[in-house]
Amino acid sequence: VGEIRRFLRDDSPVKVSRSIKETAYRIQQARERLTGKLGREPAVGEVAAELGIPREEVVTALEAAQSPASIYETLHQ
Amino acid sequence: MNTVNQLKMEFSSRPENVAFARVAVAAFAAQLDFTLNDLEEIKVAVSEAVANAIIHGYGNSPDGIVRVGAVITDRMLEVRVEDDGRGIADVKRALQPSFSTDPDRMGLGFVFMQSFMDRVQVESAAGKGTRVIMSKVPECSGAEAAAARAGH
Amino acid sequence: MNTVNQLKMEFSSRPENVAFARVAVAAFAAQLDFTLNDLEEIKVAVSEAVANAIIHGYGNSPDGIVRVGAVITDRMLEVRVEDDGRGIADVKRALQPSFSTDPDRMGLGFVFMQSFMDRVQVESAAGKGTRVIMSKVPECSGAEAAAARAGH
Ligand SMILES: Nc1ncnc2c1ncn2[C@@H]1O[C@H](COP(=O)(O)OP(=O)(O)O)[C@@H](O)[C@H]1O
Ligand SMILES: Nc1ncnc2c1ncn2[C@@H]1O[C@H](COP(=O)(O)OP(=O)(O)O)[C@@H](O)[C@H]1O
Ligand SMILES: [Mg+2]
Ligand SMILES: [Mg+2]
Repeated sequence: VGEIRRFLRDDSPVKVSRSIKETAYRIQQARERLTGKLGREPAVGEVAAELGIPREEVVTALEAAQSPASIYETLHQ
Repeated sequence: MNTVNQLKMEFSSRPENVAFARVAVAAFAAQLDFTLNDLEEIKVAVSEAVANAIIHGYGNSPDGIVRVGAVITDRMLEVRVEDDGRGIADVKRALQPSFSTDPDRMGLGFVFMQSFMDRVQVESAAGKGTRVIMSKVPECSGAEAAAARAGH
Repeated sequence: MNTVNQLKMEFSSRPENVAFARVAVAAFAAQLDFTLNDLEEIKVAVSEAVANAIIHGYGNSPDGIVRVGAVITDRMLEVRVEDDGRGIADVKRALQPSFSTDPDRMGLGFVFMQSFMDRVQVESAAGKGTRVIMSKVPECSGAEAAAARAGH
């Protein structure tokens, strides 16, 4: 188990790859892009699909972006 | 299709759980086609209701339990926030804009809930706890909007 | 300081709730000084346990109820994931890396839980449902790490 843990830590796709703020920024950009394209506010599922992340992660990233000083900054990447 | 997805949560009446409840309900609500703006509004409404349960219901004591339920049907989100705290003797008065029993507070919590959710119902009585039931339907969006434009 | 913050959740055994449960537990766990990496690991462990409850416990039927509890004490997060589904006849065998009762699955769920959490306990019997209890202590971080560096 120790070895697997090391393996997963070093090589996991789950590994922290992007900063939370960057994700939040990409969400805002996708939101503007889609609003232009669709002529209306996109639904959360459309934003998630555009970025290839789960809907729930869109929510936690936005929470982080809104209150940068909050604990939620540590929530999403 | 009239599927139902259900969530029930119970947590301590600690101020740090206001932020938790807000994100949890919004994450659950994200299964419906809400816009990001809708989700922000849901978060504010949930924050206000949960904060009320903690501050007014339990008088800021951390030993109470706040219950939050959420149900998703085909087209709608319903959220319930309940406490077993001191309750509200005069609900009609409590709902008035800028009414507060605490001179340091603004008395706008219920106003926010009512403006951000489609429907808000408050069940309470002195000593009997409080239940706030709120619902919201996603704005016309996605497939539906496309269908509307196509004239269906 | 031995404060306790408690969360209990119950939700339908629907696949879309795996992602919900993952972010909800992480949002709650974020009250402790976990690193980003720790929170990612907790999310994976919770996903695996909840997915097991839905897929194996309830055989993908959406009518079951999954219960997730989380407790934060001063220094530790404990998470429980429970179902009332079909249970596990031989727990020891189920815990073996790459054992799965489904030939299409990898049999690594319990391995992930064990790798990412400090402690994992599985209580189950055929027909009796399953309870997975996992705990994790934040790695030396924040104030503590600073104190350690300063030689306190
Ligand atoms: N859960 C509750 N338990 C007891 N009293 C409540 C509860 N929620 C609201 N109230 C009462 O209703 C009043 C108005 O609430 P609100 O509009 O949120 O304003 P505020 O929280 O700023 O006082 C509160 O001041 C309080 O007296
Ligand atoms: N909640 C559960 N209810 C019933 N059986 C379970 C449950 N969780 C795990 N199992 C059994 O344990 C086995 C191993 O689980 P896991 O390591 O997650 O691998 P996988 O999910 O890929 O099969 C499963 O194949 C299943 O037979
Ligand atoms: Mg208020
Ligand atoms: Mg599994």
